[in-house]
Amino acid sequence: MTDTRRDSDLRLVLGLGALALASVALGPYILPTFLINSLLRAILYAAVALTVDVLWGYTGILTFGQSAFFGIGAYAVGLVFTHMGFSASHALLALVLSLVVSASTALLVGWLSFYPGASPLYASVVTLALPIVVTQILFSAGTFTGSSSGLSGFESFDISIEIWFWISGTFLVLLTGVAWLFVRSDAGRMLVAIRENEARCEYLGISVSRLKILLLMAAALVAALSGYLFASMQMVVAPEYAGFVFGTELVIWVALGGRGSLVGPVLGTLFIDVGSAYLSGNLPYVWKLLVGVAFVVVIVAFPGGLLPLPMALLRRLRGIPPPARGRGPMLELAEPRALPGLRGDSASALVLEGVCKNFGSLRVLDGISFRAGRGELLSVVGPNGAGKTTLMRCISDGAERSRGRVLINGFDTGRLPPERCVAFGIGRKFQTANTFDSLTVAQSLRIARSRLERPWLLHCSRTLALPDAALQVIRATGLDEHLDMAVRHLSHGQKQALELAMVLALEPNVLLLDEPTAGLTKAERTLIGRILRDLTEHHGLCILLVEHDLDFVREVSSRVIVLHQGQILLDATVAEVVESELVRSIYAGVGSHGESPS
Amino acid sequence: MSATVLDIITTAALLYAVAAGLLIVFGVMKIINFAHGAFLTVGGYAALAVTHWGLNPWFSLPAAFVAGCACGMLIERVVMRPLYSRPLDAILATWGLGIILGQLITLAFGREVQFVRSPLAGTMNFLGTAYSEYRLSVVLAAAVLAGALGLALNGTRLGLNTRAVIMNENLARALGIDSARVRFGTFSLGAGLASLAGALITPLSSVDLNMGVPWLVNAFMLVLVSGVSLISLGIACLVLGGAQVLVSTYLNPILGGLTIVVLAALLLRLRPKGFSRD
Amino acid sequence: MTPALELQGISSGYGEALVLREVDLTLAPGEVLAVLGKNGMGKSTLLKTVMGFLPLAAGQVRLFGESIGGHPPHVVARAAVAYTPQEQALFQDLSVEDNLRLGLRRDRQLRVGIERAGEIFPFLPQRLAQRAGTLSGGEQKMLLVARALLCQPRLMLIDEITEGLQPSVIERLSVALRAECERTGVSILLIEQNVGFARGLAQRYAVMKRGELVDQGAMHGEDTAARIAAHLNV
Amino acid sequence: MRLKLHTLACTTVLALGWATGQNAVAADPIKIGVPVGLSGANSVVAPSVVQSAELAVEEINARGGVLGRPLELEVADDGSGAAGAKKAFDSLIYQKKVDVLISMETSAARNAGLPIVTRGKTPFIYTSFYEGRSCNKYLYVDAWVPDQQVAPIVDFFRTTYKAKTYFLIGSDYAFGRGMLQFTRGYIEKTGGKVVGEEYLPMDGSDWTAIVSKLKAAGPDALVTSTAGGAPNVTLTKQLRAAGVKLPYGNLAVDEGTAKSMGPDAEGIYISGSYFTNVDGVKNKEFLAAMQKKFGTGLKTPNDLSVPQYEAVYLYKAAVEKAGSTAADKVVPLLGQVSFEGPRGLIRMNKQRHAPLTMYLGQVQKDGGIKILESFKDVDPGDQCPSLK
Repeated sequence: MTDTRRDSDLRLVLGLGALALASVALGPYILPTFLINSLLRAILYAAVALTVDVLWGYTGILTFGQSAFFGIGAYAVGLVFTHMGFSASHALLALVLSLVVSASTALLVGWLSFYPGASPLYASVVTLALPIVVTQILFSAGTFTGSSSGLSGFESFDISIEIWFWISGTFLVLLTGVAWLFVRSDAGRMLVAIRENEARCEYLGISVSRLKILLLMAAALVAALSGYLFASMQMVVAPEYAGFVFGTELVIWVALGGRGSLVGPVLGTLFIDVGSAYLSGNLPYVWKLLVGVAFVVVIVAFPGGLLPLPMALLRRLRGIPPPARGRGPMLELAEPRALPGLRGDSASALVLEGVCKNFGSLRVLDGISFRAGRGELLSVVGPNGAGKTTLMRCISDGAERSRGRVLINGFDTGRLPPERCVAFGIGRKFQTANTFDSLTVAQSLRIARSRLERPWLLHCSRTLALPDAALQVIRATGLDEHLDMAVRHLSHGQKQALELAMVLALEPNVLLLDEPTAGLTKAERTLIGRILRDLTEHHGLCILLVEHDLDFVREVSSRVIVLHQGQILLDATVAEVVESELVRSIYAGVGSHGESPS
Repeated sequence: MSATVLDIITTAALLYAVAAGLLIVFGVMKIINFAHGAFLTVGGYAALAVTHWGLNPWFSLPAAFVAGCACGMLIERVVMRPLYSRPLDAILATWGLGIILGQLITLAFGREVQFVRSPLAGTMNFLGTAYSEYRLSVVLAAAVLAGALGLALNGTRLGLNTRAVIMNENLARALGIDSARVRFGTFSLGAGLASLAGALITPLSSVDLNMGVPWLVNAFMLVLVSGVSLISLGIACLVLGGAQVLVSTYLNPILGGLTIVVLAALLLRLRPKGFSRD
Repeated sequence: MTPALELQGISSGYGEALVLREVDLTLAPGEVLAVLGKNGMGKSTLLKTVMGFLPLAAGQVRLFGESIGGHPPHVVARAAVAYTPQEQALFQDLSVEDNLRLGLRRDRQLRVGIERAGEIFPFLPQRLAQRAGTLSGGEQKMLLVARALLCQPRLMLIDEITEGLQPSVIERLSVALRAECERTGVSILLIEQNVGFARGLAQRYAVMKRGELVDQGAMHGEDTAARIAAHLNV
Repeated sequence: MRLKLHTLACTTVLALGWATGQNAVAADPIKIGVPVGLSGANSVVAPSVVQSAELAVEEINARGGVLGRPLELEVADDGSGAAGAKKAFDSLIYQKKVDVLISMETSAARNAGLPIVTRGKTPFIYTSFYEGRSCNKYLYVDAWVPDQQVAPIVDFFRTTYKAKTYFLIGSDYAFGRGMLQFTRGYIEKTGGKVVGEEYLPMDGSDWTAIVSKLKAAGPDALVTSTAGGAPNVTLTKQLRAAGVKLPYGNLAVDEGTAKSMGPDAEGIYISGSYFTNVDGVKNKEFLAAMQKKFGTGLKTPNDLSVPQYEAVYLYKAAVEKAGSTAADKVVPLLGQVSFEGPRGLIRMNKQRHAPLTMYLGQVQKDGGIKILESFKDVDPGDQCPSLK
């Protein structure tokens, strides 16, 4: 984005925010009391709906459990004020309680839901169970929590409805603004990256589980704060505010408003909750049916929710084109730094000792051992099914091996997940281009850098600092001309180059490349070869290359390993391998159907 | 003691009956069917209608099955089919369908809590304790159900096709199996089974709009821990249902109500495959 | 004579990205055509498109003269097309027998089918109850070919069947397929990286690069070996 | 353009608000708000409550209304819970601008509504039996509390069955726990012993373990206090299926539910301030009028709907005595007026609660209730000592 465009974005947010704040300020003077009362509730519900949208619409975590955190916030108020009485210090105590309890609950739920390899369905079911457990606890605590009746009649802040309206309205406007800035910020793009390609994120050294847990905790804090305000204002708490029916209603409001748009869920919640307040009086028997039908119709026919419809219509009527794309941020050379995780005393960058991998009874890798030093470019060749890709996986993910040891820069990878192995200085490029389709080139690169440079929480940096090697790849492949283009519009070769640049942005000193030239033109291939040689010669990288193209292997490698049926058949210089008739025969099947070489 | 054993067995049988339909739909469509609770309710009201017409109470089982299948067919055609490529949306849509079905039922049958007559009143002496005849008959019904499902899935060509779609839908299609028809059949069957289970629990329960809700979440959990195998579902029902009875009996029934959910969540965290073999 | 398979300018891919671009290809009845090329060139995509797994962005697919573009895979399969995908081609948790059953539309011909499969791969009838996933890699591929032959296909689409196999197994597969060609006159579209295997089976070859067919010709021509080697950089 | 959309949204909200606000400008009739659970747990009894309120309003209007003004009902669905009640109370008080709230509700709904009642300064007559001790400046109650209901059943079990040991089963909610807590106290005060007290979550329907525990404990009598409707039915059915034939006092079953439960309900002891076959001219007239007005659509009048009927008359009396509907005048007078209704003479003069004649009944084979004993003017005890 250019400066002007970003400024105009910011101006738009500020303008909208000011307008919203003005409506909040004027509201109590022009709106009837009933509407004010209804809005007071709906505004706080909308704040919770906003958290559902960030979790579900942006990050892809379908949650039914945000109500539980709302309930925790509300009950902190109800319990403290009922049992200890109201005072300023007790109000503070309740606030601390609500935040601490909700955050620790979120931590527990996150630990349960977001372990590596957990299915999204499982996370959803855990979030469904959470409010059920919380309400059951509230029910069974008898007079302490007021059981089903909840707590009522406690003293609270002596503040008029108008002021409450201003407080909660401002809260919602600010929250929406912050959320809006957050999801568009460098850090916020990570949510989309996680939604689109968790595996790539992990191999970029991003702990997806930890991020999701942190996000859930933040969402829990916001929901608890809303609950805190709600109970302080309404002076009543009841188990249903923590219940799963409320939790699912939030999802319905978000879906109807338009998930992944922030404004949609907020408006959706306000309209539906206030509307149902009117309708439950006028149409008590059918309003639930109407909401149900509307919900299903929207899910089936308008997956984006209802907000995009009037937007598109307006756009068509006024003939405004969709926002034009500017250019990306300025590219910069990153400060050279000591390679992370590089241990001085280790002679070899990469050491494998007796690595085996079994799939059931099938042994795919069988006792692989070799060493590779810095500045070495080691090619792994062998026919399809020889176990080359499995070998890459076993090096870069500690949990993959069945047996054996892998040392990266002297660090034993143990059973560590990929994002921890990255910290030892390893980078892996996948076989097929593995990128984030709906992000731009610049955003993808920024995410690759996030392990080394903490991304901004609320805005987008105007510069993008990359290490020399990554810059070379980008410039050489012309990607610097397309920094603001969505990755899905790139050509196959450009995607491959982008992924390579992303991996290089990690500043690894051990690089795993799985067929980096597949699908590239001759010119591109030559280019990649030059870059690889440069990386080993001038940057001291250790590169492990899986490649089919023997010409390419011959051009770039310093050493070749021939893999066949899970075993190392030959570990030799390029010349030796190329001249080996055996290799030719098993590798390409061009030769005779000789006896089994093993 | 023997009462506790019988409690465990009968509870497991009820859970099995309720969860079987959900499991089948989950297996083929890879979605959790939130409308399952509503289908249970449909079964309850089918049983109610049978009572109103003055038919033999046993007749409510086939009636419920047919009613459930019919609902399932309609819903699969109209709502589920466009959502095959969007599984998370499909889950949400089934949630909305649950609301719609429930509201339509109230429009037709009213909001009151209603009752159906139990086909078996009385108790019988079993292993030294007088135990509810109907509960024991539920064990029989669940066993018949499990047997019939097992036979249908493992003994018929249609069942083989269904298992093929469960295991690898694309490969099944490449072999000439019309997976859309398998999905249609499965969803309808799942709805029918849910409805059948609804009719099965009504003599022990009331017939009202929310009768399916308490069963729903437990059934989800059981299905998630059993993968897509009817056998591991049986094991899960016995183990987790048994835990529920034990906790209710020796600790506290309120904790008992949470046992399945909490244990299943922990189990999945520690062993993501749950009770399934590998 | 109507071609067994006729592709006219087909383009297809995943989402917005096109993998195949305007591919023209004709396969005569009884002909075996090997499509060669390196990984990631769109060879598998070609078969998936013919089977109907991927939507056609442009072009026509005709099977024995009839247009099948836009038909779902099961309809294509029922027109006596046998497809052996490269990966996940068997139901690992089903028995050998059930895997064979699934190759047939009805169970009625099963017994005859198993007998015939036994003639080609004698180990199969003795291992009917075994889970397919517990067979060795080579046995799995033989089961795969047996299942494909069971439905007496008119057209076979075979995707890298030799991947990771020992030469002896490759040889057995080659023999089985050749025998079938001679017996029934089935047409085969063969995706291969193993040039030797392809040469033993196919009359013609085509080379695919980045979603386009760049070279076609007779398999046993004079300069064929050199041309293929040039294309594949081996 | 987004800006435009936002203003559009705002103006729509405004317009909507204005339009409905205008409608609510006080008109001539006196408005009675009835927030009630048309959906949710209370949906079983809510229709009967609305019917009896309709009858009272019709009768009063036929005789010229109150202070020459007709009465008008405003019914709103509170969803039987707190969130719904907030909407319903807000809507009735601020949108419909009702003069009084008269209704049967769950305790959660009542509690949620009370802050709104206080803020809106609206008199509120609560017509549902409940666990007791809900106190608010604007709140009156004309139905029973545990102090009035539990004694008849426990006394009867002690004298008739010589019951010494009791088992208590309830739903895990305020009413269930409140009732059983009081019951336990009363049993222990009168020399009995509680051998078991078990609760199931409110939406629970599987009583298996509890029934087995009950059978293992082998008490002389059983007292239950579940949520109305489904839990009550499932418990009774499962008790019967398990062959439990103990003396069975049920603190939460109403006459209509008992009737529809069929043979399973037979023999249950219930205690309340109203059954349809209560003696008295007023009750006969009331039943006849209900039958005439609603015909086949009649929902069986019960211990929730009759207090609703009487409360409308109590409010009428208070308004007429005050000569105005002004809340500050009407509220104190509600505790002074009385009305002779189907349950006898009702006066809410004991700390905002009413002394009531209580009956002990037993469900018969046909679902009807046979009255075994009656207890005159049972005092509600100390409910709200700080309110007069």
